[in-house]
Amino acid sequence: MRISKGGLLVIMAFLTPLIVELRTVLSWFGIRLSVVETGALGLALIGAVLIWALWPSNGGTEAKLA
Amino acid sequence: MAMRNAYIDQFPKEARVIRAILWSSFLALTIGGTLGLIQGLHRTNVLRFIPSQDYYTVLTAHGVLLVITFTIFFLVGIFTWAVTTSLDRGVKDIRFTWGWYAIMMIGTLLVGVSILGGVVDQIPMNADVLYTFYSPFQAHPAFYVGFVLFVVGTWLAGFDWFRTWWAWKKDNPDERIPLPTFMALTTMLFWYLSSIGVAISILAFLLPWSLGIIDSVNPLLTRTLFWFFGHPVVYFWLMPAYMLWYTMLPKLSGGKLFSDPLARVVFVLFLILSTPVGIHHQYLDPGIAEGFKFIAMTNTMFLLLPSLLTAFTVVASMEHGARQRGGKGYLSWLKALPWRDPAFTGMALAGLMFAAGGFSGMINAGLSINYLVHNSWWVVGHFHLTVGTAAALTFMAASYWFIPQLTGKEIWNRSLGLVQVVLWFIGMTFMSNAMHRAGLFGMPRRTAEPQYQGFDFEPAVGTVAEIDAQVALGAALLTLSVYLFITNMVLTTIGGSTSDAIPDNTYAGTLSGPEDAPVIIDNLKLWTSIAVVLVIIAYSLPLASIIDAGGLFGPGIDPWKPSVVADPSLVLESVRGVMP
Amino acid sequence: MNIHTYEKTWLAVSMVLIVGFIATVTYGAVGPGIAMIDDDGGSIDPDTINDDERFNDPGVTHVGENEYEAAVVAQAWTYTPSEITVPANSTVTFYVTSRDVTHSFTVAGTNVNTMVVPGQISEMTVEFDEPGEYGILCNEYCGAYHHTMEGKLNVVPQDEFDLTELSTDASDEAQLGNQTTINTTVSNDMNYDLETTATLEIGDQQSLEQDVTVPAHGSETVEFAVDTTDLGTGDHDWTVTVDGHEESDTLTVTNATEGGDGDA
Amino acid sequence: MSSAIEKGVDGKHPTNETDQVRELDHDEYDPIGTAILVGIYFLILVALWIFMYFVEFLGNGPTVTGVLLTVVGLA
Repeated sequence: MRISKGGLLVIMAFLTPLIVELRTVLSWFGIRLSVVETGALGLALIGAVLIWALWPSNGGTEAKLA
Repeated sequence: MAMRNAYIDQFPKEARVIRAILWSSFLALTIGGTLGLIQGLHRTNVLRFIPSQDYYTVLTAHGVLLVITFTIFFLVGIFTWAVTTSLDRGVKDIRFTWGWYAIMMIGTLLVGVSILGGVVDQIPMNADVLYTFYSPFQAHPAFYVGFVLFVVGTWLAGFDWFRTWWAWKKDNPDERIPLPTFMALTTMLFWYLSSIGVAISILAFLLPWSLGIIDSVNPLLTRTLFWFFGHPVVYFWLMPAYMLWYTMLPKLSGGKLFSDPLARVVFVLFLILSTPVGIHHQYLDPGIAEGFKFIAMTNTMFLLLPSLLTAFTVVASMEHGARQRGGKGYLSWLKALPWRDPAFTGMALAGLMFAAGGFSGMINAGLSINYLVHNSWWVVGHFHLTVGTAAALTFMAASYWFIPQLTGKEIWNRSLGLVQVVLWFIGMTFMSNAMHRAGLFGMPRRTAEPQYQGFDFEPAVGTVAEIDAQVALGAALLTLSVYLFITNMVLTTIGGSTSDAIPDNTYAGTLSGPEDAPVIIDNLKLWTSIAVVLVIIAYSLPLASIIDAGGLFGPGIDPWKPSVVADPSLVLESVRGVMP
Repeated sequence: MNIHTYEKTWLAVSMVLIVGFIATVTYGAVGPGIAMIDDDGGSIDPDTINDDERFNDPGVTHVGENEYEAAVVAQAWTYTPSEITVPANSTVTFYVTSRDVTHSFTVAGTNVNTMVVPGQISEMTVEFDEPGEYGILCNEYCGAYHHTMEGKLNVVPQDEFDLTELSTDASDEAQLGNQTTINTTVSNDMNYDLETTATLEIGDQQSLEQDVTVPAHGSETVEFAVDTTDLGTGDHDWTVTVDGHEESDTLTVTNATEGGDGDA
Repeated sequence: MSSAIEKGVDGKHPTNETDQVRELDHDEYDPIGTAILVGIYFLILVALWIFMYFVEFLGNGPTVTGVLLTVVGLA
């Protein structure tokens, strides 16, 4: 764990406004995401955060060496 | 048994009153929140089980219960805690404290029953007038009497704190006013000043009019008097949240308040500037000259200053806590904050949402841009971030710290508390984001069915259906969050076990203390005088011109009782009848 | 006071922000010329609305070359008129007042928006450059059927716009051999005289024409005398056309012996 | 949970958290993280204000305007 469980929960909650607003912002650049696409993007982001958070922090140095 | 030093141990009698007050507040939150869900589902056409004309009764109750009952009960409770804790002495006479609480309760019941009359035929009353009760809508006299009693109760509560402070001052003539007491007193001072507006509106005009003593009122005058009070009241809700951010958040973060003097300056600015801004709610009103509106805008914009200063001071205090707990780096210190504590996380998330609500407030404050957003759903999105999150979420979060202080019991389930505050944040993200966006394409607030026969709304992004779905989802999550909160509070109070591990009743220390603040900052008489002068400058000419143009009692305005609900086709007939 | 340098900087930056906001709004007033609703509209006793010169016949009036006035009366839960039509490339000054409670007059999806407070007249001037169709809605709670209160604003191309209205007074029935008249009143709300031709067509048989001059903000009645002998008995559809506006109805010509006492 | 557990001395002045690792006083503490966060907030405010006023508002079709003819006439 790179972060406390409470911290992880808050980060995931904080992704909600980012994903919702990202969709609005993207539409100004002509990229229109459907609700399903936005949901998939959101899940991918949450997955990425989970992988980052659950990655063993002492394993990070080994990975760097390898 | 270890010596415990929670609030209930220090002030058992006061703890009892505050418990009763907070429970009144929580009850209002639960009912008001449930009504919010009914509205959210009705408006968005997800689920409609009440007739649309009853929507406005529900809306009136939702508004009054949440922005008046829930918030103000909570704040009189928390200010009683603040004054007694920081002065380290009890109230002068506990019977007086119970007395003003009883008056506020009677007021609440009168208002509540008269609103309920809108949907219950057996109650021969009606008050479907929304919380703004604009004339010529006329509510049952009980509504106005209840409202006045409630406000008088808050006045007496303020007197209670002032005389506790006066007694303390006699014993401590050379000491600075402790910060929490300073905050409670400055807040009360602008509350006294601003509630004069609504008192005159009700006692001189609306109540005699509803009793038939006078037969006409001037709608623009009573409306202006309402907003004389109606904007300061939002700071009345917000100041207890600010007090908690200044005095509790640094402590919960493990740090100290960055600057006590600046905190005092902020509250003095609120005292001075809260009232002469109300006309910004009337940017689109006829009968008020543009120059007066511009003055109101300038005052409003400068009122951003204390909030922007608060953002810095509070975040810096949190950062101080994080760094003392081992946090490092430019932003990595954020990880060192106590995110597992629902009291901390709830308040921090409330502050974050207030930053967003602050932005939409800046738009609302802009004079000309008001044409775009006035009375649209944008405004509803805005105040659900301010009173609905900055205040409400802070109050709920703070309860995870206060209820143990007041009961001597541990919170039933702190993890559930964390889930609850996070759920509020997510629900509010969906709901307020959608409301803001809907406002920008012109969807109005305060309407049961925002679908029209002759035209459709054209959203810039997505569809109206998507907006509706977001609001309904948000409303459901928020209501679930309220239920989780109330469940936790009930089970803590009735089922929780008395614990010795309750933390001591303390608030945050300071990095730069009151000794760094010039003595003049504690001169409440001076600041109150300046506030009065500013109010006179901002309001005397507009009020004079409104009375000059429309008369004190208006140009023969007939009362309109919303209880007389007619069939629309009959109404159309009557419309043809009055047409020339 | 012991204030940290960062916080002093933030204070200065905040002041810049506040002054910037006020400057933007000031620019809006002097640049694009945005004006706020103010007390120019004056006040009015709601009971006297029907006697008021402006509101006794609410609607659009031509006041200058490309300038129009639109008087609107709001009341629970309707606007009078409920549909407003103005030409593109025009400047329209709206005068809106309320007969009962507080309403709003809000053109959805635009910045045209005002509160309508009983006792007050909201005055606002708007330039319409492009043709378009807009909904009008009330955004201030005005009672149990508040959500049904709506109107329509049509901005039409200039060549499709006029302020001519017809109203026709004619008998439905006439006896064979008698004369009957079809009277059409043409009203003109432009501020110049309308010179045009009124045409009456009955079935395929008769076509009558009359030149008419309707004074500015006035009306003129055109009288068509119809000889029923030429028509013969039976139902005859007729149409009066003036300045592109039409009024139609049917005239039934009956036989004298069947038609009773014959004073149709 | 430890964040809420404190050992106060006089019930008035809070003391250190149990998990506090060091003590920072006013003079040695520069809230650089706070400066960054409010700086970002400032930039968001400026950008969104410009967007709202000049794109959303002024771009929103007909707007109520004043009669500026007299001003132009005088100039």
